[in-house]
Amino acid sequence: MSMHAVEKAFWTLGKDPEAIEQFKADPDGFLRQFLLTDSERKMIMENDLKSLADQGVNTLLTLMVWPMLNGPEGMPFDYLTHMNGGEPPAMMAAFEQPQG
Amino acid sequence: MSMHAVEKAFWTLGKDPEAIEQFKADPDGFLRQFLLTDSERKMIMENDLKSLADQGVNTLLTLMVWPMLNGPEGMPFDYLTHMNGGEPPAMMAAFEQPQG
Amino acid sequence: MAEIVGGFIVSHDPMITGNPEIANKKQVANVDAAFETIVERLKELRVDTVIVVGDDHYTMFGPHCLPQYLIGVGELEGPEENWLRIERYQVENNVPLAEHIMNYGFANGFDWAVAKSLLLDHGTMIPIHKAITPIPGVRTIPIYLAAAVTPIIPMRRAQQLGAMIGDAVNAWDKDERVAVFGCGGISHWVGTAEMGRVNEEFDHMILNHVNNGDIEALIALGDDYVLENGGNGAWEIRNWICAMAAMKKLTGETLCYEPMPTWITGVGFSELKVA
Amino acid sequence: MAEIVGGFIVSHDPMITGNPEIANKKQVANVDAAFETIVERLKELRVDTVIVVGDDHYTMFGPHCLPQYLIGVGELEGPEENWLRIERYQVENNVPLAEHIMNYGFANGFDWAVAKSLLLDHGTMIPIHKAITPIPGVRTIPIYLAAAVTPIIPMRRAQQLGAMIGDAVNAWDKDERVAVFGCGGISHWVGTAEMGRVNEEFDHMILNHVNNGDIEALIALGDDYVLENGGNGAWEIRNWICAMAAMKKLTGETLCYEPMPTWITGVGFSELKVA
Ligand SMILES: [Fe+3]
Ligand SMILES: [Fe+3]
Repeated sequence: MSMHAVEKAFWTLGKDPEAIEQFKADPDGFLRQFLLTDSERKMIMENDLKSLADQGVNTLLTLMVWPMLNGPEGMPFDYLTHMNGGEPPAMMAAFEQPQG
Repeated sequence: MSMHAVEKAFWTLGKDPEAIEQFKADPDGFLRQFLLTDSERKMIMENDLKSLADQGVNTLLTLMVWPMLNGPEGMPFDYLTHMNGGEPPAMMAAFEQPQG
Repeated sequence: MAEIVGGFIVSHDPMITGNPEIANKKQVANVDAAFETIVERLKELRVDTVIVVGDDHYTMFGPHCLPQYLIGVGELEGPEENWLRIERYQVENNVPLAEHIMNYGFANGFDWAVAKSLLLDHGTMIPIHKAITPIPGVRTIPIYLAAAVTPIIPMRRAQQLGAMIGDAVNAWDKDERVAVFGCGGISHWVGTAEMGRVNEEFDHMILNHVNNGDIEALIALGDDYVLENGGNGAWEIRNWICAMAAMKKLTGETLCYEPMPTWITGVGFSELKVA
Repeated sequence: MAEIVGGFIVSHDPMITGNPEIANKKQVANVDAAFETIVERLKELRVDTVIVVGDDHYTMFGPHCLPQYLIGVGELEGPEENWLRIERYQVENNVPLAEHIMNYGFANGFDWAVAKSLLLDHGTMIPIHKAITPIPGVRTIPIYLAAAVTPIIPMRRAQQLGAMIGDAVNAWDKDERVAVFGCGGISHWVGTAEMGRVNEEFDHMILNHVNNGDIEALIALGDDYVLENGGNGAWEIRNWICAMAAMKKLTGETLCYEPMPTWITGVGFSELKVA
């Protein structure tokens, strides 16, 4: 479980706007281009970026991929809530203060 | 005249099949994406790969780009005739011998 | 003869241009003032060329080729990202000096990856755009260290690389007044559960070491300690170490420090003065 | 304990699979026989892992990041090119040993670029496909030197890198029988006006130095001499130098030499034997 293939898949999504469309149209088919294990492919299809990060995927990539897969409007709170296992992130407090 | 921008343009043509279509549809527009000098852009538009190679463009790239721009059927003789300033290349003789 | 006449520690937080309105206005103003100070100081020091040491964020270099360190010796453009509210433009390199530093490195055991054409990400482009572009005629030599994508360059090696860069500048036989930027930092957790955390104590400790010119204290922290206390983003202090080492002896002076959780980082600037 | 039990100089001419019918049939048969000999010898030597030293042809690495040398430590696939008449497939890496060699290099002043996922071009893939893939269970560690795209790695540095690779294998504490391939060469002019020229005299001289295990004689030729007499393609002998240096003392034995103008190169194979 090196996660290298996951990083390649995510990096491809980041570089190639068409790759996102392909992924959305046929997630399994898109992911089968990469040398992913079944478990890695499952985590991606289930949007479980937390587990992937826990197993070593660079979080620059999970951060980049989340809004591509889930839409930009949930950033950063929904992403961070996911990464915190469902708990709202501490940083939300900072956004609730008036910004001067 | 570093030719670095020419190499980037050629490398892009090699990597991205759509880039070739864009170049064919609008050579000047395509090339203006790159930081080419007027003289570099002119040499590319005039298909003068010999001059570009003489000025330092890697010949792996000129060899790759020629059939993209001129069609594969002229390889390697037309390419080599161009690179030899119009003279037919010595290597043609090898192809005229029976291959056993 | 070329010489390094000064240096700066410069935040490259992409929100500086990409999302200023989500942060505290006073803090944003202080950050902008720090950039203005750097611009003024570069003018006062009559700097011709800035060597900008930054790092990629898995946007420029893919998993098929991750360099430990890279120098851009040809065309430069930036930024790579379309969400920084900076329209992409050409950045002028100092090609002869960049090639000299490249060759000096090869001759001294530093096997750079080399970029003949480079599209710069925010890791160098925020500092370039805010502090160099405003001064016509000043040129940029970009250097990228592996600081955010493993395998990261050891802090010790970043220091050795920086020392070599300083030697290379000194060995350049043309007149050239050079500054170095160490970009990034300080504490930030990028993409992890802790994102938005800022460790002010850690940040002040780091800036203190910088201002003492104490590279060895920074290296002695170790990557595990830095990760634990400063987050994965704080690994970028190797960019600072590289820039500091290029200057040989120095003292630093903090231009600005702001803990900015909505910008997800401790934002620090320091001027490095040749001692 | 791991050890290097043998090595091979292997042509990676893309026409070997991509265009066999344009060449003399007897020469093609001799080339195929050389590959069969290598397969047999790898079996006899009970090789577990082959370190394959090749070079990119401006297909894998772009002008934004040209590494002096790179090691693949993760997933491998090949070939990159769709005209080699080889359907792309996965190549099995020896990840623990590759990571060990990577780290050994970092610890000894060799700052590899690193590939976590690599799509191999013909520079390693022709040798892999013809000589390794036929033997189930043998794994591949790919190493790419800058030999065809400037800045190329100095021949001396290729020798030092190879010596370090040999030391790294010897320092690996698991049982592993390792072979090295030096890929490419010999005389060929790629994309230049002289393309199709083969310099048999030069090729025999190079093979002679190889068979004498005389790395110093190869380095002493210098890149200008090699370019003039062997063409830009002959710069690939640095891949050979690297593989030879990994073996320390060796003698070589030519398996096949064919001057093949329609394949635009002198095609050479040699077995390197631990001396
Ligand atoms: Fe950063
Ligand atoms: Fe080759």
